[in-house]
Formats: sequence, C-alpha cells, structure tokens
Amino acid sequence: MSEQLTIVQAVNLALHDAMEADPKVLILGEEVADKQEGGVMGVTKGLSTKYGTDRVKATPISEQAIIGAAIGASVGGYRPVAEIMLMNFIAVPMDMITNHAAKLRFMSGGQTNVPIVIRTMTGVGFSTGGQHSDYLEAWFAHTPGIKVVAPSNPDDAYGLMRSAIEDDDPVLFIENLPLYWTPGPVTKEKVPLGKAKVSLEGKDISIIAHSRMVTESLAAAKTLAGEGISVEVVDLRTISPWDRAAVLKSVGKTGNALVVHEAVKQFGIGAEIASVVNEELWGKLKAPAQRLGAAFSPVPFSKPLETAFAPTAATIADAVRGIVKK
Amino acid sequence: MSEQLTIVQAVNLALHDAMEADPKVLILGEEVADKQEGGVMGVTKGLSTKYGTDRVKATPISEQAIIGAAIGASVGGYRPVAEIMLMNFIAVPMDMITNHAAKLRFMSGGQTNVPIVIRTMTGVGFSTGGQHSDYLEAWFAHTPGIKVVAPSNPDDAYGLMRSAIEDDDPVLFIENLPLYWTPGPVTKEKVPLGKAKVSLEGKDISIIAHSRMVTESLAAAKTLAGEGISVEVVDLRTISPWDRAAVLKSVGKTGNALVVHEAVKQFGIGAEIASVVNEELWGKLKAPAQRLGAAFSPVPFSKPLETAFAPTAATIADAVRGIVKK
Amino acid sequence: MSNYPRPTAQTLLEIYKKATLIKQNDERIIKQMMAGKLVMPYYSARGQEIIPSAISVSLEDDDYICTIYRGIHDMLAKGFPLGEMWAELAGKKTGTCKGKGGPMHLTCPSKGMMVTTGIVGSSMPIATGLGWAAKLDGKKRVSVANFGDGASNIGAFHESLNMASLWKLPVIFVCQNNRYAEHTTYAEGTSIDQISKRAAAYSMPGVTVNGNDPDEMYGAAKVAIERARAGEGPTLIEAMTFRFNGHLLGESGHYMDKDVYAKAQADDGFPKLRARLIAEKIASEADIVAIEQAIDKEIDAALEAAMAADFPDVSELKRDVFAEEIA
Amino acid sequence: MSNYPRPTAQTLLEIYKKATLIKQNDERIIKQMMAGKLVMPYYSARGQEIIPSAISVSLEDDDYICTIYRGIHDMLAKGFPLGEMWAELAGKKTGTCKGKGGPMHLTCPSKGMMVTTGIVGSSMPIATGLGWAAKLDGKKRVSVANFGDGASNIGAFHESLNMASLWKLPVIFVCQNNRYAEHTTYAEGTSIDQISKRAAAYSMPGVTVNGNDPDEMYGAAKVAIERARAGEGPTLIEAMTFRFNGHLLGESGHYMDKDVYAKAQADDGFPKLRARLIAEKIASEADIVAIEQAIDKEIDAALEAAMAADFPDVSELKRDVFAEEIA
Ligand SMILES: Cc1ncc(C[n+]2csc(CCOP(=O)(O)OP(=O)(O)O)c2C)c(N)n1
Ligand SMILES: Cc1ncc(C[n+]2csc(CCOP(=O)(O)OP(=O)(O)O)c2C)c(N)n1
Ligand SMILES: [Mg+2]
Ligand SMILES: [Mg+2]
Repeated sequence: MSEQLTIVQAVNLALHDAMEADPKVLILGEEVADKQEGGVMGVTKGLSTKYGTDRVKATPISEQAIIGAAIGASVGGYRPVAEIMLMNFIAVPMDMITNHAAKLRFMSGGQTNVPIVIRTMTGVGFSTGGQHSDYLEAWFAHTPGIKVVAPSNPDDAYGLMRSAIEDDDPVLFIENLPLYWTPGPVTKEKVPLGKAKVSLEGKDISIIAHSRMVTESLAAAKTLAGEGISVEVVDLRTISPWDRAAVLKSVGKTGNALVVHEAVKQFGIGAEIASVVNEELWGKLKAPAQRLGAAFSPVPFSKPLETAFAPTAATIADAVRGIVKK
Repeated sequence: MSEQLTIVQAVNLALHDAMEADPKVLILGEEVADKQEGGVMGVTKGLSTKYGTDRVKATPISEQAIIGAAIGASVGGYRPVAEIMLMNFIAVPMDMITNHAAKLRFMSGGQTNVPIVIRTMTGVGFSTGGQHSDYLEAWFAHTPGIKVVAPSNPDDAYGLMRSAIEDDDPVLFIENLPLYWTPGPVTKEKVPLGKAKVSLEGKDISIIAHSRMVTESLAAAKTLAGEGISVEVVDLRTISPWDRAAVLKSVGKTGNALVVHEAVKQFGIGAEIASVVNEELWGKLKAPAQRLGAAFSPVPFSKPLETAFAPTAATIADAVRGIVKK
Repeated sequence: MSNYPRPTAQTLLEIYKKATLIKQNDERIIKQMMAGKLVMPYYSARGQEIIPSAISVSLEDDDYICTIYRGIHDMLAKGFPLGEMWAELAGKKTGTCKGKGGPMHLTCPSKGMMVTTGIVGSSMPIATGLGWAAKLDGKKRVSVANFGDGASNIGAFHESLNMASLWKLPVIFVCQNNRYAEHTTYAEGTSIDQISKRAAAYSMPGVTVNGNDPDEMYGAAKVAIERARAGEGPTLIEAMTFRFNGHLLGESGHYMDKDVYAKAQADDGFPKLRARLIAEKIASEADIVAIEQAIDKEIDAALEAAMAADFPDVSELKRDVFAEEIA
Repeated sequence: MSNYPRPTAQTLLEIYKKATLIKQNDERIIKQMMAGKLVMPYYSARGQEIIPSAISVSLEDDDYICTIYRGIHDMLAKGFPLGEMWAELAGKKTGTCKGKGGPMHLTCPSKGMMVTTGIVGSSMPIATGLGWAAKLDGKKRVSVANFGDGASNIGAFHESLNMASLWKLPVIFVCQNNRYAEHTTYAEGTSIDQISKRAAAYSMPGVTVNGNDPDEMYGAAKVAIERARAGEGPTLIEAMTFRFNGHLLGESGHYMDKDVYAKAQADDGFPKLRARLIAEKIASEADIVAIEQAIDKEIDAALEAAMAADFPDVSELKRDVFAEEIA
C-alpha cells in the first residue's frame, strides 16, 4: 500500500501530515505560502491554504530573521520548519544556526531547546554556478548541537522529515535539486535519525554515500557487477550523528571502503568517516578507506566543467576499480 | 639580531611594516584605530596615528559590511586587513567570506581577485564560554579559494602576516588569545604560506598541530622524552593549503601520526590529514593515524569543564602513549 | 511623552527596589572579582538600572525577554533568582545553566528569561520569534528584545524590525543607548542622531526617552507593552543612559571623554530616585536603608551558597548537546 | 525633481540606444533559450531598460558598478562587450569569465563592471568597499550598487548604507523596485511604502523616481553622481519599474495580479521613449529602425562567435581558485 511519489511530493506530504498531527508545527520561509505558489519548487504547496497563514508564513528576504524567528518560536514551544531556499544562502544566517540554534540547549544547561528543521536544497546539474550549487554539510557536521540529514529517495525523504520535525533538536534537512522529481514508493514510515541503510548488498567494497551520490553509486555498482565486482552501497541518510555501527559493519565485511560525496573532497565529511574506518578496522582492511568528492574549486558554470566537477557513476566506478584491483 | 616580542607585538609590527612597505595596505575593523585604543587587545595600536584614519578605519558593528568593504576595496586595488574580533563572530559575515571573497577570482575567470587578510582571535582558557572561544578553521579549509593560517609563536606570527598581506588571495589569519602575550624571538623573516615547520625532531611519532596545540604538544613531548618516547612535532602554520609533503615526510620517518587541534574532533581538519596519511603511507604505518580534538559540545563556561574540553599536554601525552605502546 | 501614564508611588518604590538589587548585586560581583573569587568576563550595567526596573513592573513572569552579555540588570528586574544566578557565575552545577553557560548565557524560562546572547544584535531575531510564538498562543503575552546602541548598526536589527512590523508581532525593542559600543562612541558608529528615528523605516512607532528617569521610562514601556498586548504590533524604544564601569570590567576607560563622563554622573538615575522617594515621602531614609540591608542579606546568602556548591562533573560535556546523551 | 538637470536630445538618443541594445539582447537570449541553444537560469530585465541607460550616460568606464543576477541591463548600459558576454552565457572559454562564472557572475573590470552576485543584498557591501577604494584613489570615481526592492529587507542593506553614510563614500545605491521579490509582492515583504524613506535612517538623501522615465531617472542619477564626485557622500535612489518576464524565465507568473501587470505595460518606458524621440523629432522612424538593425547585427555576430567557440578545458577547474594553479 505504498504510493509512488517524487521527493517534492514526499516532502510536501510529510509537511502536511506533520502539521495535521501537531498544531505546534509551523512553516516559514521565502515564497512558502500558496499566495507565492507554495515555494519555488512547490514543496510547501497547499499548506497555507489548509493550515492558514498564521502557521505558514511567507517571509521577507531576511535569512537571519527567518532562522531567528524559527529559533524564538521553538524556544516558545513550537516546531518551526524554516526554509533557506538554497544551501549557499545558509551562509547568511550562519550565526543564528551555529552560535544559537546549535548551542542554546547546552548553554542553558538543558532549560531550553530548539526543535527546528531547516530545509534547504542544492546540487550541481542545472548550470546554476558558483553561488547556487554547493554542498556544505561538513560545516554543520562539525558543529555540535545540530543534526544533519540528506535523503536520497522519496521514502526516506518522507520518513526523515517526519522524524526531523519530531526531534527535539535542530535538524538541517538537505534536499537535492536534480533528485526532486525522481519518483519512488513511499511507505509513510518514519525513518529514525542516525540510522544508515544498506541500499545494495555486496562483498568486495562498501561505498558510503548520501543524497544524489547514492543514486550515482548504485549506477556504478550495476556497471561493476557486470565486471564481477560486488559493491555494497550504504546510504548514510543522517550525516550527523552518523551511523558508525552500520558503516563499520559493512566495511568489516567487505574490507574496502569508498566514501563518496558531492561536496568538495578536501576537509569534507568523507575524511571523518574514512578516518574512523581506518582507526577502527585497522588490520582488517584490504586497502585504506578512500574518498571521492568534488574538485577543489567553486562550482563552475560551463557544462563540461560542471559535469567534471562532482563524482559521477563513471568516476565512482573507476575509483572502485582502482581500489579493488589493488 | 632578533628581538624578543609577544605575538601581540609581532602582529602589530608586521602590520606597521606592511603599511610602511605598501601604501595599498589598509586596516579596518571594530576598535582598530587609536581613538578606540588600537584594538581590544592593542594589536593595531599606533597604525591610525602613523598612517591616518583614511587607511585605518574603525568600523560600526557591521561584520557583513566590514568584510564587504574589504572585498570591494581589494577588488579596487587595495590590500585590506580586516579584523573580525572573535572567531565566533565570523559566522555573521560568512556569506561575504565563502560566497564572495573565496569565489570572485574563479567566478570572474581570474579577472578580479581578493587580496584581503581576515584577522580573528579565539581559543579556550579565559572562561568566555560558548560563543567566544571556538576554533572554526575546518569550515574555511573546506572552502576552495581562501587560505587559512594559524601561527603558534611570535616569529611565525610576524612572518605569516607579512606573507598573508602580500598574498593575492584571501587569507584567514587565526590568532590564539592565551598565546598573545608569550614572548619569543622575531627574525622579521617572511614565512611562506603552505609550508609547515618541524618544531621538534623525533623518531617514534609525529604530532601534527597548529596554533596553541603546538605549545601543548611540545610540552607533552618533553614529558614523553623522559619516558623514552621520541616525539617529532610538525607545526602546520598554514592549514589550507596544508603542507602534505612535510607531513608525509615526517610520518614516513616515524611511522606514527597524531593530529591535534583545539577544534572539535569530529569532522575537524585532523580527519583530512589523517585520511591522507593513511592513504599515502598505507603499509608503512605502525598504526593508523590518530586524531585528538575538543569534545563534541559547545565550549563550556565552568572552569573544570573548559579545562576538560580541549586537548592539553597531558591528554596529548596519553594519546601518544596509547599509540606508541601498541 | 506628557501623555504617558505615570507610575504610582507604590510602583516607584517597586522600581527602586529592583534598581537597588541590580546596583548592589553589581557592586558585589565586582568586589568578588577584584578579590579573585569570581573569574569571568564581566560587563557591568551600573548606571542602567532604571531601564529594566521601570519596564519590568509592567511585565508578567510569562512575558518573554531576550538580553545580551550586559544583561544581568534586565534579568534581575524580571525576577531572575539570585541563588541560581550566583551559582552560574561561579560555574557551579547548581547554577541555572549547570555552570555550562556562564554570565553571557544566563537563562531562566520560569521567569520568561529565554535567551541571553554574546553575539551583538542576535537578541532581536530570536525575540521576534518569541513574539510570533506569543501571538500564536493568543494569551496577550509580549516579547522584549534588549540590545545596545552599537547593535542598531548590525543587519539583524534591520531584518528583525522589518519582520516584526510586517507581522504585527508583540515585540518591544529596547535599545539601551549608553553612548558607547566597546571603545567606539555613538557617533563613530551610527549615522543618525537618534536610533528611535530608525523605527520610521519600518512604519513602527519609535521614541527616545531618558532611561534614567523612571517616569519617562515607565510611561514609554507601558504604552509599548499595552500596544503589543492589544495586537497593534511592535515599538522601538531608545532609552538614553550610561554605563559607568565601561565596557568590560578591568578596561582603562581612556576612550571615554572626562566631561561626558562627569555629566553622565550628574544624570545618574539611581541616586536621583533615592532622593526623590525621600523628598516625596514615598519612603523614609530608614525604609530605604532597610531595603538595602535586606537585599545585601539576600546577596550574602546567594553568594555563600554558590561558593559552597560543587562544580559540574566532566561528564556534563556529553549532556545537553542533544536531548539524548552523547555516547 | 523639478530642479533636476534634464537630458539633452543627444543624451536622450544615447539613452534610447542603450535601452534598445538591452531590449533586443534580452529578446535574443530568450529566443535562444526557447530554441534550447542556451541553457542557464535567466532573470530577464525586460521593462527595466531605462534605469541603467539613464544612469550610465553620466558614468565613465572607470566608475564602478556592482550588480545582481538580474543585471545584464546594467552591464550593457555600462558598455559590457557583447561578444564576451554571449560567449560567457554559452559557457565558452572566450567568455569574459572563461565560462566559469556564467550569467550570474558576469564581470568586466575594463568597463568598471566589478562584481555580479547571485546572493540577494550582497552587491551593497562590496560596492561600499569599492566606494572606499574610489575615495582613497582621489580620482572622483564613483561606485554604483544595484539591487532590488526585496533586497532592501536584508541585513546587508542596513550595514552598507550606515557605513557608506558614516564614511561619506561616493556610492549610489540604486534600488530597482519592480514590485516583486520572486513571487512575493512588495507589500508582503516590506514594512514601508517607499524604500527611499529608509535613507533617512542613515542621514542620507533618498529619492523615489519613475525609473521608466528618462528625464526623472537621468536627473536623479546625475544629482547623486555629482554629489558623490564632490565628496559629499552616498545617495539612495529608488527607481520604480516592472519586470514583464517575471522572476525566472519559464515561471508561471500566476502570482502577478492581472490588473497590476496591465497597468505596468501601459507604463512601459521603452515604447514611450521611442514614440517621444519621433514626436520630438530627435530621431526619425527610419533612424530608429537603422539603430535597431545595427544592434541586431551586433547581436548576430556576438551570438555566432559564441556558438562557434570552444568550451574551456577541464583543467580550468585547477585555475583561478588561487593565483597559483592547484597541483
Ligand atoms: C557580532 C559581534 N560583533 C562584535 C562583538 C564584540 N562586542 C561585544 S560587545 C560590543 C559592543 C556592543 O555595543 P552596544 O551594542 O552599544 O552594547 P553595550 O555593550 O554598550 O551595552 C562588541 C563590538 C560581538 N560580541 N558580536
Ligand atoms: C540571500 C538570498 N536569499 C534568497 C535568494 C533567492 N532569491 C533570488 S532573487 C530573489 C528575489 C529578489 O528580489 P528583489 O531584490 O526585488 O530583486 P529582483 O529579482 O526583483 O530584481 C530571491 C529571494 C538569494 N539569491 N539570496
Ligand atoms: Mg552601547
Ligand atoms: Mg524586485
């Protein structure tokens, strides 16, 4: 009884269900009300019409006030879901997120907490260039007090959003633009935060990925299967706190690890995961954990450069061959 | 002929010498002019009196405009040194730094560049709590287009500041509060960016550190020497781009690596360095590269917690014993 | 301002009691720090006592306030418990924040003291959000955002006032204009002569009052609070005042003009109110001395308990990062 | 506004030529995109042509401008070379930014086109810095910051105007008020009826003009530019206008009120100026047709060269990140 939905529809449904289930759930952000067409991608469509413009507020272009308003409302007992339209714009309210949302619970000794969800979208592929495509999850994974999730499919998008809204701490929810319209079954089951999922079982190597890179990794796995290389794909789903147990279990089994993300490789989240894998499975690995990420440059506009910038099924497959052949 | 100076004096001297050497060098930030006492710590003392308040501008509390003004002036041919008083406040102009300063050269295809230096101070030890003590270098090391340096002593502070100002790209210059008044010899030699320094030679393990953690590591090395453990300490000095060759050379020799930073361990810069060490020296290591960093929490106020939060000579020594004893 | 409601004798006495608590508490903190018994960055509000005292008499416990590093005066006026405050300043487990927050992050939701921030300007967007929550609750609750004159030049000020005005939120923006932002004079950082004039940019009422005068301060606050409770939206109040102990305790103060300082001392609101209470026979010298002594005893008790309490256990580093403890 | 300097017939013709280039270039970009020959996010400025055309006639090549994603009209008016622009839009190595920047980051320092940003509000702090550089140079050069009505609600606006006013920088803040911020109407995001009124919060002159009227736009810009060159400081100009192709090419436009749209069309500045030139005998129908044809040829040439050019080599990912190539 699971319907086929796109990620846009799955997130929209999760927001509808959450607002229905809990009157404390609020929505705010630029263009989010139906008067403004329910978000530039329509992710918040129907919410203001159904739940009213007191609970669903279209805001001015004021990212600091958007996150500040969400923080304040949450400290006042609500569960706001704030949209920062594109991930690069998250640099604007960075103080509100890292110095406040992530820290108020600790600094108040647990007297206050900030149950907000910050939705944002990003990803290369649409020629949007240097200020509209970055993956910046590493900044937040390095920030104690905020959780980071990034679904790769409609079912997880629904389930993670429901859990993120119910979580009592701030959650950064990263949506991938090119994946938005990919349909998939949605069971409407909540997906626990902090739990990875083995998307494909394999024997020779574990690819650890999230968001769109899971899709690319699965495509690479298909190609490699034809070459007799058996790939296991672990979808992190939650980047912080990440599922060490699941990753170590998988790599413990395959003996090889490749962490793939669309973000710049250097100082990206793959480094933490690779380091832990090397520390914990020392002696049991066939090769050191490897990482694949974007080039060390801003996101380029020109199509051939944009295509070469981030990992693809092809470059992932090459990386796997390089590791397994060793 | 090298005089003894504190880091405050060394940075101040470097700024004086740079303004003297190049009329295009400018200073801006809160309290930086002598009318406001030359900076809260006196780092910019004397500059406005000597070079005038057109070149040395005390600003309103407007971090976005401070960095924006520095970017604009640099695109207009100047070399501004902007102060963001404390590192946590760098979250406020995050958009200016990461979406603009770091990207304009690339996005313009090299037609423009942003030769600015952003000075900031931070560090635990003075009971300043959750919003005044964070080390956030990992955010910027993960951002292509901006360089990150963090001196551990007066000589490097002078030399790196001179080089940072002469560099044609944006440089984030991190000063450590507790180290400010430690005196040391200053040769007035410029220190090239991207070059690490072996602060202490040793045989059994390489500790890779920067800023105040170098001091703690050297203290740990002293203790360990007494136990017959010979420690090599590599001072990164530049965090991005970091000196892979120097680090790999040292670890290639000792066979053991411990990366230490005051920033939170998880997803910190130690993960990148440890990963590269494990990738490049696979098979030549006695143990996987290890990391030591701050606890996964905001910086606490209470003294015993603040002391337990970040690595110390004692915890570094323990970590080394744990690795070398294996 | 002539048409402002005026405080009754009873209210004036209440304001004076709050101001006395603030002043004596400040003096005690400084004494303890000088004696090396308290180690922390301290931003004294000596001179600004009347502002929160005259505002808080019109606030309920469940009205929200957000304040800044220089905010202990705002907290005490709002009823922040002395014992938990002193324990927090001493970094003890019995502190309101278990010693984790310290002076710049004192919090006490039961008194509506929701957020204290060390980041200039950041009290405003959060107080705006609390105003949104208050409006949704429909209980006529209000939200007060305290900030300084220097903070009115940061972006968060602009975004917050625009949003609060657009959404008609029950927020009172209280700019405590003490003429300096760290070592920078008002005019060196601010491009307009009075911050209250900036309210016009948001179609919001804006008023400048003498923050050291209980009549003006009480009246302006009362009007703004009533307006907010009535659902008519936010107000910007600029309260002119001075901070006699400089920005951060221990600084040289060289940047402060001697004459300006002397003139400010002549305008110090606290001694004036004390004298007035006696002159207007609202209280006798004896009554006032009794008040002062009672407060000193309260402080003695809070201080002693704080000093006697234990420090938090290091395992606290794993708690309150998230709801669930860090493994 | 009555005392504004008025453009001469010669200047009006110059303004019209710039506006024609902007309009025809916009139409050609859309045609190419519809034909699938250009793939990029496109924010058409159709309807806003008169604003930069009437400003630029008072600017020199070495005067600075910063603009936004919706900024090709500002660039062409400032003299941005068509060939390099088209090559950049096509992502070719012959583009001004070697294809790395694209439509949202077009740059051409030789024409003073220093920074194009895709981040709302961010053109202002940077233009303020260019104004500081201009002031230090002492060459009477000015800096123009272009931004939209929605951008006037973001913090960077506030910080920039305050700083530019304090430092008396030669900056002209040009708010192109096209009534919408993406799908949000002016009133849904802005708490005051005219953005120019916000200038008062910074003791800065602020004026609202009909941006579609070359006389008003030229006059207000001329006065602000002269003021800046004379070292008297910044000005905020709000130019009322409309963008007929919506926010992003391809959108539904449902959020736009039909009547508002129809009324805006009646006020479209371009056809009005064309008719006026003929009526006032500044140019004949034939002259104008000749201008239009000449411009079309220029665009043909630029477009063909762009299509024929090569894409940048992938190794370009390692260049221009830093001065030195990435290893
Ligand atoms: C974003 C940010 N920038 C700079 C600082 C450093 N700082 C702390 S207090 C202060 C001055 C604030 O002045 P004002 O707003 O007038 O408040 P006051 O201290 O006078 O009460 C500054 C610059 C900070 N805490 N946050
Ligand atoms: C900081 C930031 N927030 C949001 C956006 C998304 N966005 C792009 S254009 C736009 C509307 C801007 O409206 P306005 O300032 O009026 O300029 P216009 O597009 O109408 O010319 C928005 C919200 C952005 N680019 N940057
Ligand atoms: Mg002040
Ligand atoms: Mg607009």
